[in-house]
Amino acid sequence: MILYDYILSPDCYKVRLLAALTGARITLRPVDFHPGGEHKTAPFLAMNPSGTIPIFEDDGLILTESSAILTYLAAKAGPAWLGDDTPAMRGRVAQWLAFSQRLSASIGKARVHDMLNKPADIQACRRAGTQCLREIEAALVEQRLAGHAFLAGDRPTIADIACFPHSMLAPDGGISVDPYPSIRLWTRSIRALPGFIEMPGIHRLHDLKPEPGPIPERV
Amino acid sequence: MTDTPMLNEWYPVGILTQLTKAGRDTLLMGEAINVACDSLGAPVVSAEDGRTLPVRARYGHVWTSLGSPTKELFDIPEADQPGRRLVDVGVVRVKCSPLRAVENFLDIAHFPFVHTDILGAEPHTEVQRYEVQIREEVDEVWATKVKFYQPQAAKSAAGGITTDYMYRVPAPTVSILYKTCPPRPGEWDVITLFVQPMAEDLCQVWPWMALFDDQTPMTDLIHFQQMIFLQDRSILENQLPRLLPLDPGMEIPTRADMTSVAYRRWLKRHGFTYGAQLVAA
Amino acid sequence: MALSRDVPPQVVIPTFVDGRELAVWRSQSGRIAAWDDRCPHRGMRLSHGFVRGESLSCIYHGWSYNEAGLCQRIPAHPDLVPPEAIRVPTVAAVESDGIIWVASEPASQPPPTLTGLVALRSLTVEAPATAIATAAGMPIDQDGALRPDLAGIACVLLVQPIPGDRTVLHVLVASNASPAAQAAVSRALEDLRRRVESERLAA
Amino acid sequence: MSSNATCSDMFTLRGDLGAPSFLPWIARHAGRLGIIGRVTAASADEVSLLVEGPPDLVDAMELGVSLGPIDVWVESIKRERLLSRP
Repeated sequence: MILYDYILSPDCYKVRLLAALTGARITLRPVDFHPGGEHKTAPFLAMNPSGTIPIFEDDGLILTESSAILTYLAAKAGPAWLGDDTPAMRGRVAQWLAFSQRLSASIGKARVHDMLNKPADIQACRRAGTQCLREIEAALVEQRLAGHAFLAGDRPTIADIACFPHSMLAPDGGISVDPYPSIRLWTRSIRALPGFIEMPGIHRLHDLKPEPGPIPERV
Repeated sequence: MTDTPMLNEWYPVGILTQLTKAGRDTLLMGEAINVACDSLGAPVVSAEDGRTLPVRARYGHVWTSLGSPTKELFDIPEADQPGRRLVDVGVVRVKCSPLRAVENFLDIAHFPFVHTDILGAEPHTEVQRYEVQIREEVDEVWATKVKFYQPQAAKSAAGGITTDYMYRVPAPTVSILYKTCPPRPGEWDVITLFVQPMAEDLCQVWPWMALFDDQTPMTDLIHFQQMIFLQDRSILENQLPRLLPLDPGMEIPTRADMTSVAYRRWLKRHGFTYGAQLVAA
Repeated sequence: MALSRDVPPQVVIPTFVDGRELAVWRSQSGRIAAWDDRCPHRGMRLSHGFVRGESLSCIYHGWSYNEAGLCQRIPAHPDLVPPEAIRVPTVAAVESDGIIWVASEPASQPPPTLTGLVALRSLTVEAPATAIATAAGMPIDQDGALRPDLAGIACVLLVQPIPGDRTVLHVLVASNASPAAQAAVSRALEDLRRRVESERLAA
Repeated sequence: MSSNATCSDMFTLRGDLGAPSFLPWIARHAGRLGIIGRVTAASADEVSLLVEGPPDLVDAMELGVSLGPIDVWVESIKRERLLSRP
């Protein structure tokens, strides 16, 4: 399994994160997205005419949408991440996978505008991003009332992986995450999962590690 | 605020290999400028009022100035050393004072907490005594004999090693890091932070490197440096006050902050105050 | 200024009191503290920090402070015992009936009693408190609360004005309300917010 | 280095030190570090300062003072150890 990867891309990070959480072995092929624009070059357009990353390749299969890659990777390496197979759960997971596209189109766009100077209607992106975060917050409030800590149920699924990165990276695009207490607790639950890996802008929870004692032996 | 000493300095405003004839609009110290190239590919920088600004093409970047530079662009002799790979890392915009971006780059004590398991890791948090001076003959800030424990100094390193650093500030918004070079003992890798002040609380950062490394693919080198810098971005955007205080009366600098204090003294001495706060608050 | 349930052990959140930026956090053993949201070392926001045991540490250089705000450890100088003088300014924080209250000045009276209620959620409205009171059709009472019926349930909306003409509503509902009824209140709050904000946009 | 170590250093500051803000600033900064910082002599271009406390904090005092308030320029600080207690 090969992931054409960019270290700063939340959509690529979703795949790296799920791989880490499921223990799946994937090979990373770094793409010079910025400043090189390598994803728009002929070899990449041949694989993915839409000119986006991530691109995921396994045994002749090419997938280019992060939600599809999450679905494939979970099915292969960790079916529990798809949720249980009740119709309601399947529906909820699919709902959030589709929703995550709105996060990319709002928060994701605001972020590359503010960080990497890509053009965007920044006010419109921020408004839409705030609306998305409010919807996640409201959904999580109702999940908490039902005793569930995660978006689609009582355990983490690819729905959470799909929505988590942009929800944390919103400040990169000038969108505050301070007003959302349920999002704060939800993202903490994800960051506390065994095998969690970070990306730039999403720090690990240092509080999970005890205060270090003195260095055992000094050289 | 007009800051004459800083107006006369050189600033990075673009990557040489990415110039276009149409050019790119950007800001330099609040003034709108356009960075383009002429039909021969030479950089041209123009201001909003039509005047053509002085340019230099060096270290992978276009440099310009809004004023009349009294000094030539600083020298990085290693840039011309054969065998080095020169890496344009790309631009990252940060909502912080340009001076805060430089100060953070000069800091090693944050490595275990912000660049965890890469540039530092608990419990190896101690900052050993190092030396800082303002080199009068070149009028630059230098920090030398800086040592810090690094868990993953190189891909080949099985465990952590203590890495040697030197830091150099040759211009108010430029910092150059010299770092132990694993494949070539005795040489230093050069990693720079070129900062374009857009406003007093907004900047663009153009990292650039000159490395001895024939193994690592170019994209990996770019990604590594982008990863490091982007780990710093949330710190830089959340320091209070937004501008860099030149009076430390609301801060508690300790010996680990020697480079930061030397940098601020040097800014104060030259009146480099664009992006600085003059009183403690 | 926050619901107890939204600040479980080891969590730190940013908030405001009288326009002052605060970091409010709960230690591992459950103690609540409210401080200036700024590390005295180099000015980083402490609300980005992390809680270990009974200390809050700054994310930037790991300086850690005990619940009284006294510096305990400076990782760059591990052998140094920090003097008591290095401290973060604190404000009083108390907890009652599922709500965390802070006071920048010594409070003249204890927080209002809110028995028979359960905390539901906090939400931020892009409008001043007066606009919300108008939309709810009632004045803010002496406890700083609105007491409307939402989705047929008696609610208490504690009003916290924050900078930028915004307001945080901390919402409690009758403790016998079922989870489904509470969810209905949560949706009614979203509706209230939409009404208030669209009226402001229209004006 | 033991955690109880203290030292007494005499700082001799030279520079443009005449601003009235400086001496109160020194007292405040020493207070923020929880150490003793007593001015023993002061003129417009030279200030003598007795600093007592843990060595790391005495170092911190030197750094803070070297930057000082904006209307003061500290050109140099000479440090002389008077006393060192382990």
